[in-house]
Amino acid sequence: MAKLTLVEAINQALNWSLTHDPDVVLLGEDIGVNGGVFRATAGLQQRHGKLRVQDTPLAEGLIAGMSIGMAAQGLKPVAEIQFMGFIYPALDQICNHMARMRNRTRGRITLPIVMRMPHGGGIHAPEHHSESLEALLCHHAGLRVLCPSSPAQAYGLLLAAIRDPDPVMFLEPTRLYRLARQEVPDDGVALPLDQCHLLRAGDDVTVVSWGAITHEVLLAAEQLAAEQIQCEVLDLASLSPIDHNSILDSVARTGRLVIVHEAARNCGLGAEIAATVAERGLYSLHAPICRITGYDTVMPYFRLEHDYIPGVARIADGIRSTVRA
Amino acid sequence: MAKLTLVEAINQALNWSLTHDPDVVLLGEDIGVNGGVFRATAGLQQRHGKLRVQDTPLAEGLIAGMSIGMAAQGLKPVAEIQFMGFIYPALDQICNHMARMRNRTRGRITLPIVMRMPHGGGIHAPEHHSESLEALLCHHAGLRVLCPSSPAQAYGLLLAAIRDPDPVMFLEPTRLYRLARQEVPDDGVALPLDQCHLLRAGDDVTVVSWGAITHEVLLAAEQLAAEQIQCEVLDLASLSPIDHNSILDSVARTGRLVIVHEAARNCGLGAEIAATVAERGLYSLHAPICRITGYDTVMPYFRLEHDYIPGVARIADGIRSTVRA
Amino acid sequence: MSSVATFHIDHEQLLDADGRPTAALPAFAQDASELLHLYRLMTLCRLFDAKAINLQRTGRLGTYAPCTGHEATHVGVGAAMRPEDALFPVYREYGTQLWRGVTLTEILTYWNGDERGTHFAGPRQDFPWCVPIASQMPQAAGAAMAFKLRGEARCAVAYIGDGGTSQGAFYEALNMAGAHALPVVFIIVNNGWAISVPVAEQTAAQTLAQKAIAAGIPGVQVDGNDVIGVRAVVERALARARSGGGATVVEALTYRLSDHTTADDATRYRPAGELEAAWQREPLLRLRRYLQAQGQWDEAQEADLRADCSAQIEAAVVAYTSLPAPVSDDMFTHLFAHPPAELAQQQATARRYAGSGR
Amino acid sequence: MSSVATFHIDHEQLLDADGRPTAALPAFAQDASELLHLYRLMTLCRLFDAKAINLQRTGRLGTYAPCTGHEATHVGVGAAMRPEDALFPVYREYGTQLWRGVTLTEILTYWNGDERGTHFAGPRQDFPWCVPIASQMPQAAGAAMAFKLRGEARCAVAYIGDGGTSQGAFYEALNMAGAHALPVVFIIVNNGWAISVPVAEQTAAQTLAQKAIAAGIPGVQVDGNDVIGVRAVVERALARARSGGGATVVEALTYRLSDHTTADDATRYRPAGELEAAWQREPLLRLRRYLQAQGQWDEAQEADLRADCSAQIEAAVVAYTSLPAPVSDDMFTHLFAHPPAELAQQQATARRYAGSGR
Ligand SMILES: Cc1ncc(C[n+]2csc(CCOP(=O)(O)OP(=O)(O)O)c2C)c(N)n1
Ligand SMILES: Cc1ncc(C[n+]2csc(CCOP(=O)(O)OP(=O)(O)O)c2C)c(N)n1
Ligand SMILES: [Mg+2]
Ligand SMILES: [Mg+2]
Repeated sequence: MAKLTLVEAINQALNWSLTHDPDVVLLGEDIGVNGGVFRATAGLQQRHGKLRVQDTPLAEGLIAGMSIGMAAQGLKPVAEIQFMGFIYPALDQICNHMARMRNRTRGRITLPIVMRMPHGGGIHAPEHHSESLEALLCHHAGLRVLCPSSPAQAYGLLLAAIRDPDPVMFLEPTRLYRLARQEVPDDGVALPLDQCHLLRAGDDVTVVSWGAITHEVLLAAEQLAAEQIQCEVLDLASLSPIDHNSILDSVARTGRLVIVHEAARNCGLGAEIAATVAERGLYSLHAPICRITGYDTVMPYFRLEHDYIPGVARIADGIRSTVRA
Repeated sequence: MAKLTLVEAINQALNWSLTHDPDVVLLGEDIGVNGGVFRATAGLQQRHGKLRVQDTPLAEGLIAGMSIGMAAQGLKPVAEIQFMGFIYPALDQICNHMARMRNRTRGRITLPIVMRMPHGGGIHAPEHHSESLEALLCHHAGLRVLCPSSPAQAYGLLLAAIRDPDPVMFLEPTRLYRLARQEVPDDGVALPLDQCHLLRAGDDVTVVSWGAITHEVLLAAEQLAAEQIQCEVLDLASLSPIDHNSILDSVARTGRLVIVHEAARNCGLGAEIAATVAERGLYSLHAPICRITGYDTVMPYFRLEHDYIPGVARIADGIRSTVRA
Repeated sequence: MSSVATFHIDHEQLLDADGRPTAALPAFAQDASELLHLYRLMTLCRLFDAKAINLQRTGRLGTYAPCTGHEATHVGVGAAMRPEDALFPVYREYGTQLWRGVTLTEILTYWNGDERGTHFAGPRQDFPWCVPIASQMPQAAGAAMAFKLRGEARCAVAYIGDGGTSQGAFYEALNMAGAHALPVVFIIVNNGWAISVPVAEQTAAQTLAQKAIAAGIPGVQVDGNDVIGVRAVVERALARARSGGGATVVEALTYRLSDHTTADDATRYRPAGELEAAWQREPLLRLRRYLQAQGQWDEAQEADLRADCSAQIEAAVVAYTSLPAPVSDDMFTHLFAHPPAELAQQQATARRYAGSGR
Repeated sequence: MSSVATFHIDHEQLLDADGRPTAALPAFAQDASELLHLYRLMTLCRLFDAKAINLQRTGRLGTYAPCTGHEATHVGVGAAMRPEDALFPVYREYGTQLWRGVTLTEILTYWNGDERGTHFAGPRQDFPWCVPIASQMPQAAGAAMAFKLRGEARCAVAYIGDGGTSQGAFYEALNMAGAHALPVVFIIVNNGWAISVPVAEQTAAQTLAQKAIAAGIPGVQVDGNDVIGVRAVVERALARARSGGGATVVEALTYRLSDHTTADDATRYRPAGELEAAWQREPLLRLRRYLQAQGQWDEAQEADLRADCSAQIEAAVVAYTSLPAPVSDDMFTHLFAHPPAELAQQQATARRYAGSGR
């Protein structure tokens, strides 16, 4: 079996869905002939036709709004927002309608929509191409938010997202698109939703992260293992809902919690995780919770992006201090 | 001196600013002849003319974008978004530009803008008229976010916001617009930014909230005082940046923290406050932190809004359990 | 300089303010029973409006958006549509909705702050009321895309107000509908006002129909107080859309004879005389005059109709007021098909404190 | 039906693809030194583009958006503007920016991921590059509103691409500019493509200039490869705006002779032959032909000019590469005039880990 990159695994999941479910329709900017600016949809229009893999006019609000209209009539739109920094014009549709339509109509109108979008920085891209805005979406009830950290996860979670009868925001870590390869059988098997994934077991400290930065976290954990610090690394994968119970169970064993994310600190997802542990797991804690995050600044143009995104040294130091506290 | 309601205090601050600063310009939907749907701008167009108090076409993105263009050329726009639920079309301008322009241009272009908007529910309004979306704005560096809880605060903070050289989001609690009256001298004296306000001193538990729900919190605190539970009630007022030091100081004394807000729980501002205390004040805590918030559901149509918004009983119970934990 | 493109906007009116035909009437209008059907529903709307305003004033209904003045547009559009089409309303197009099967009880339930009002038993595919102005427009384009992809001979019909034409989403939808020749008809209800902002302050465009030119699709104006004209124009646009001809923009010129909502006071901003002048052009009167002139209507029939409408309305009010109160669980039940486990705890909390909020 | 409004769109071209005047040339074009000035800057743009692409390919620059093919539009607009006007660019209109005082070094600095490139020393009131498509448009309307409020005879000029005309913000700005007769000129650079999407898939509108009709303002097409035509049309539009006549939309028809950016590969999506055909209409050639025919230009001058441009470019590259590296403090220094106290701690952390990230 060929080993796939994360972006190829996404392509494979999209192709599987288009092939097996006639209701699935892809739409977005430059996803057709061009196959997407990251090639996530490469070859899909050729294979499935212009009606099922549609280039839209350049308007994110339109893309989200059309997805709602299509889904309400029984299709399963999988829309691409070219970069997460361009999600803003779509937020009115996503937050005021997509998240609410089932509730508003008491289940009469349901919206099986997936909104895919590249997430995060570290690829030397221009301004607005490196944003991590998951917290905005997670704050809205009625949406699921996913972020895979490996090719196999990307395949399995994207299939799950497409099959879910409710809207799912699917955040794709750009830094990982081509970072590593993995065997990903094209078996149409979806991963479960609403669960976090154990990336590494350990007893000294629980480290929670998601998306691209899980890789820096694993590198830090590797380093720390040499210092006899055993990290339990949890990959959230489901950013909303958060699998709080798994985190609480882990913290109950380790007594320490570090959260690592690339997004800005203030009102980031890390705050929700920390708050929940401070509510429901306070008595397990042997040390202050530690968040290692992007700063409360604007994501800088790329020359400084690696000063913004937490690096291995910063992560390792944070874990170290937490373990020693 | 006449006692003013909160909305009258806002009107007074706007009038003071228009009168004393020729650069101040008001814009928004229905703010002119009509004086705003809540009458916050009543009489201002008559007094200051159609150029300085402008009705715009119905487009929130336009309002925010125009404010940027106006501010960059030296004006001080004070824009009104008719209800916070209609902020979404303006978020691209607010988050991608307003929050970033000073940083992007290394201080060359600065944007002294105030975006005013009614915030929160409890007034029996139709769908989308009762939203509490402060967390979205607070997550973005480069913005200040304020939310007053009394007429005097509204006056002083709005003046401060208008005078600040950077963009300020000014959230006006609809439930308080006409709830109570207070003497508010029209003296042009601004309140300091970035500070929280002590509404009630107490030793047993720190209760943090902001906006309309401070009133339910004070009622609960009153009730609990009869049970010998003394609440220290902090009104955040500045939602971003948060005055964490004042909260930490208070928790250092009380050992207990309850946060009350109307917005949804998941990734709400309460999480940030809890997380910061779990990081920097963990050793002061004698009990788990408690968040009393709106649910992670859609803000319901109004018949159920008082089942969504934390009421006095729910708040009092939460404080009670925290004190007894 | 050479001219490379030319456009024009047409205006349609079939019945003038005095109820006199200004052109040959279309086939449906030759059939008196068809016209009576339209007139009956227009009358029901008018009387329902008065009742709803009264309910609000007496504390038995939340804020309500009246439709008085718009009946010809709303009923005309409803009559032009087929049941299998999909409607994307704003918030006051009761005439269209009633034609399609939404009930008076549902309308009242909605405006009384209860999601059950948005669960239309009748036209299941129709969208609910849409409060964020213009956001329904791309949704309608999406529905039209679904019909096109599936090869169904169905159309989407989306309403928007004059104020709504200032929102970007409006243009995005028109442009998309043009680019893909989608089966959708956009109805701009130009009632002169967006709350307090008159259309002349909203745009410099001399017609709103010409906004279609930006999208490369036809735009046409119709006298929105002329139910025959509205139905004819919309029927043509729908026939065109249904047969693959693509989208049309219809601007219906009418007037908001009421306040914006019951929370509004239009006397604060409307120039003296405008309202009175608009009453001269109102839609019921002209159709009644025409029917009377045709010998199809008389005082007795009018009285019967009004009594009949009032009875319907009273029955609806009774049904509405006897609905059991919503319960806190209603916030949770329909949020997700598969609710996250974490929500159960919150639902229990909500139940515990149900009714205790201020 | 009666027609209630008529519109037409004009097209302007003064120099055809062979460099032959198609009409009487305007006054500025009678002055050879003026035309040479335009030609020199267009050549600088062309050569700079090649250099920047080369820098990117050799790892010395980040992703870059080339301007080759657009020089006549960009330089023509720059020449039509006054220094005190305000420019709202997208991301590839270097010709306009250079005319106004932005430096080659700043352009390189920007595309190498460094905010110092957006701190224009020259036209301080001009806006920086704007990546979120169409968001610059309402900002330009706002600047125009400021000029109008202050009674200044200044104009805003905003660029937008053909793809950008699909975004709602584009229409919102046009509509506002119409409603308030704002001193702003919107330049639609129709270069045929929005990355991989051709303009025919973007919209059914036969011209993009006609989008102006939706806003009730004039729209005009110009041959965007004809610098004389562009300057003339934009000068007229600016004169109109400056004297209170309101906004204009100018559609400049040109072609993107390069990839979208250096991260793009246009051979994946462009039909065979289109690029070659477009090279026949390119802007430098026709102006050179005209100047040669007028006896104002020869091979030797061309060689001198190229050498001169190359020297300027090399000097800019040296200045750019010798800029000291940005430091982590740069993330914090310009965020607020009065930074919140909480940020100091984060700034210290950033300093501690500066350079340690991957
Ligand atoms: C995005 C958004 N902004 C503001 C509002 C508040 N609002 C409700 S109706 C209205 C005016 C709408 O006018 P128009 O489109 O002409 O429709 P009409 O009420 O006249 O039918 C406004 C500003 C809203 N509902 N949505
Ligand atoms: C809101 C937004 N969506 C998507 C993008 C990604 N993007 C960058 S340029 C571009 C195409 C722009 O085409 P056009 O407006 O024709 O300008 P051109 O590049 O041809 O000059 C796209 C889709 C973006 N920058 N902003
Ligand atoms: Mg209206
Ligand atoms: Mg283009």
